[in-house]
Amino acid sequence: MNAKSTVEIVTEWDIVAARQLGRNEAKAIGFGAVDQARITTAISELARNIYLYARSGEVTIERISNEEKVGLRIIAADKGPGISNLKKVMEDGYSTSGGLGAGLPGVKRLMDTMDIQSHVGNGTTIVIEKWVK
Amino acid sequence: MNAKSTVEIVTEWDIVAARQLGRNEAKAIGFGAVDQARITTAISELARNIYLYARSGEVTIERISNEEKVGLRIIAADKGPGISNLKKVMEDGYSTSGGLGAGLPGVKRLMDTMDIQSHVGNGTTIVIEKWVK
Amino acid sequence: MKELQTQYQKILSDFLANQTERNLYIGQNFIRQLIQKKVAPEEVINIHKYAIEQIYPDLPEDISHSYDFLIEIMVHFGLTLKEHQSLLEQQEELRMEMNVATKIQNMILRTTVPMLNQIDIGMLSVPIRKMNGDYVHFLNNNNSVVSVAVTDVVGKGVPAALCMSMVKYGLDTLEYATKDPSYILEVLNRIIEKSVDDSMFVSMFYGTYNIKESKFTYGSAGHEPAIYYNARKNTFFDLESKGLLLGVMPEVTYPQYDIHLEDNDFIIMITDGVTDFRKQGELDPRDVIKNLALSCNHLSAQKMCEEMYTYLKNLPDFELEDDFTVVIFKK
Amino acid sequence: MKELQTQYQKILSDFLANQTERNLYIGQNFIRQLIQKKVAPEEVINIHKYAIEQIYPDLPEDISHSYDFLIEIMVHFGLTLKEHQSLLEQQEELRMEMNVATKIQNMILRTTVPMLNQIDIGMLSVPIRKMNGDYVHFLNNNNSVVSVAVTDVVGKGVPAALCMSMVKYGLDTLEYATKDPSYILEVLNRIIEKSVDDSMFVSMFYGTYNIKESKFTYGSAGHEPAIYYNARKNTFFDLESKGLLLGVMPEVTYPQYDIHLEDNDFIIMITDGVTDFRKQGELDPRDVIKNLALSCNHLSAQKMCEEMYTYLKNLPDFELEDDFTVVIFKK
Ligand SMILES: [Mn+2]
Ligand SMILES: [Mn+2]
Ligand SMILES: [Mn+2]
Ligand SMILES: [Mn+2]
Repeated sequence: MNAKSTVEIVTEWDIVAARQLGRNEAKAIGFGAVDQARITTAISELARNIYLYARSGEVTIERISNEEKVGLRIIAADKGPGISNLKKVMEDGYSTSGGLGAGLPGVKRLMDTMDIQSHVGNGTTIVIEKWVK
Repeated sequence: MNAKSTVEIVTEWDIVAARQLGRNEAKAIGFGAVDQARITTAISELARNIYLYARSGEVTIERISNEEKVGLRIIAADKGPGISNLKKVMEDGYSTSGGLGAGLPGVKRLMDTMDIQSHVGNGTTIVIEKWVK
Repeated sequence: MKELQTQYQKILSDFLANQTERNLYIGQNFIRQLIQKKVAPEEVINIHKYAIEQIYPDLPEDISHSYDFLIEIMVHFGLTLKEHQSLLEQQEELRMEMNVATKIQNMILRTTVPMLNQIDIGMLSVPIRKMNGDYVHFLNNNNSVVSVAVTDVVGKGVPAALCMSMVKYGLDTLEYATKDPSYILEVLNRIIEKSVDDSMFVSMFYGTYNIKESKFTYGSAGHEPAIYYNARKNTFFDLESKGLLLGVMPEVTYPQYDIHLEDNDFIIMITDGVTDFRKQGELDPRDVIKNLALSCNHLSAQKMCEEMYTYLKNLPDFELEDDFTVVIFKK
Repeated sequence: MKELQTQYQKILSDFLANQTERNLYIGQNFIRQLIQKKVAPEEVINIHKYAIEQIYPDLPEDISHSYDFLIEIMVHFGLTLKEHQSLLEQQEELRMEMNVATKIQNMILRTTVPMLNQIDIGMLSVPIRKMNGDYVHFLNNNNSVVSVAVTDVVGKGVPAALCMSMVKYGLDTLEYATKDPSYILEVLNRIIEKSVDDSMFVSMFYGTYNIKESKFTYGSAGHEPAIYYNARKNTFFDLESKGLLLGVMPEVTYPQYDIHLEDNDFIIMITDGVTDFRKQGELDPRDVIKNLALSCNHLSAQKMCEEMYTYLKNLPDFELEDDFTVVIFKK
């Protein structure tokens, strides 16, 4: 029974709504305080990107499970400009994060897995997952 | 009237004594909590180096002042092996700090100024200063 | 600092009063600013401690002291972060240095594709990093003989680029020598074996085309075999040659072979970066390339090169991990 | 993690109970271990929060929540630290790459100092970074003429090293040409102006010594003037020459001059890294070097070079900031 909820990202406060949803789900599944904070931060980064760079998009939060464990899958999808140089965007460095360590490499480190599908002019879909250990 | 006290570094607990002295002096002069912690950490690093690499040495803590402000000067002196490649030791990187950011570059960043005199076979003298802002 | 203190205290007390997600979001945004202003984590704990003491004047003294402990241990995190800033600056400097180095390297390895009537030549070489570890060297002497050396240094980055300079240097010195692939490979092998680091090796495919006789003579040193398409028989042939990588042992001989080219024949010379993808169903990479070449055979040699690159780059499996070089000779 | 939690709680409660410096020292040591285990700052706050809750079961709920706020904002510090670890690894890789590159570069630029009876030659070149931006090239043709080119690329690091490779190729190609400094500098200038990045320039001092006639002919392109000591007059002369840096403009002429060398005369050729220190009292750097050379004139040319380096390196003011090269011809 996979619970799944979507938040549309249009205004900056939709970012907060997506965070809230993520934190509630994370707490409900059994993530500890630190992981709740990390998942929420990851959602915040992805939603912020949608808000800043794509005209609109949505964040979907889905409970996932396999035989051994449970977890959360977050899908951030938009019809924005798309990422032209994926390799460059995933590189660490001043240019991508302003020394903050944030950006997509940062999101990848907060979660267990990250998958990016993006084409110029066709939008971006990012799927991140984290499992309760 | 420059107060000046010296702690001889022979055992690991002498490091603690040097820290204590440094913290007291820092507090007395008017350094805030964060700077007290930084000065103490710097003293700790220097004293640790003496304890680990030189047979013995001493840490001297001295109050300093000019027309505008007051501060602390710490002198860590030993008759150990000396530093052969000063440039390399002051470089950042995995080899010097094990990713901890500590080591001499770290000490330099905790304080306002640092001066090193060292010759192979003749020991090392490091002088660090910090002023109350 | 006082300003930051006041702001933080407001954000924190809002959070403690309402505990909404919005407060946390505002808090994180505030911290981002602090980090960019290079405020250290131990300073943040201190600001937090002071704010808590203001918000709860009856705070037990022990709790106050516990923050002092936290400040002390955060100093080490702060040190690591300061080292981080320093490394970022170093990284920027190095990045700029490598940019200039790449420009120079590109100039040193610049090569012009010969434009001839009797044979259509195309070339495309795309490096995987800034500096290209593949190198194509054309030689066109008085329009009677056109030669090409397709070289791949084993390794990437700066060392490979320097090694390549040595290869170009060797090829330049051999400019007026006889064009036999056997001889060229033998001499280059000796130069590289002697001059370069023991761990650097070079693969090379060397071909020389005699225009009057339409004869293509080739030899190879541990290089990805070239592909020859015979139009009349509508068949592909692999142009292999037994020959050791250049630079391994001092005395090595390299066999050479001839092909007679007829109209509509073509030869594809590549480096191993081109075949570096998984089987597409039943076809292994070289078959894919052969089919691909046939399908755009109506185009010029240069356009064929570009088509192949675009097609392969967009294959779902194809993660370009090596320098990509393709040279086509088309009669 | 449970293990870390228990240890931390013990250390923290010891501190709260006794509040000694020893507790803080133990705490900092513990944190160093955590950092090396790659524990993030937000995890440390969480551990601290849990420990505080255990030590003070009556902790007001608000204080508990205030730690949640702290955890949330520490996540960003944690992100920066993780990026740090990744950068450290990149830095390590790059460091190893540069080591290999340096080895190759050193092989490419390897030069042998000619050993002759009629003239004693010494050389010392110490790079300021891994890759040397100065280059000395000797040419000894059939022992009748000995030439030396002392080159300094404007710039450091990888780009300078690549540019130097170009210079070496140029010099090698001119190996069998006439040895006139004017001609050599003219040709090299054209090669470099054409081939290399607009922002890279090279200074060079080129000297050629005719053994039979004991005649030293020299020319210079924007290079630090050489020093000539005439034994009979016991006087020093500066060997200057008006000539533009190599690579600035395509058509440049370079004048050349002759000196007749007699027994015990010597010539010191240097790059600007050697004179890069402050005046010592009344003496400016070139005077210091002249005196220094005189004082060790009894040594061999090679030993003189080494003495000069050791002496200058230990000057209190001398912060070696550039590649250091000295070549000495001694009759
Ligand atoms: Mn390669
Ligand atoms: Mn390859
Ligand atoms: Mn230079
Ligand atoms: Mn210089």
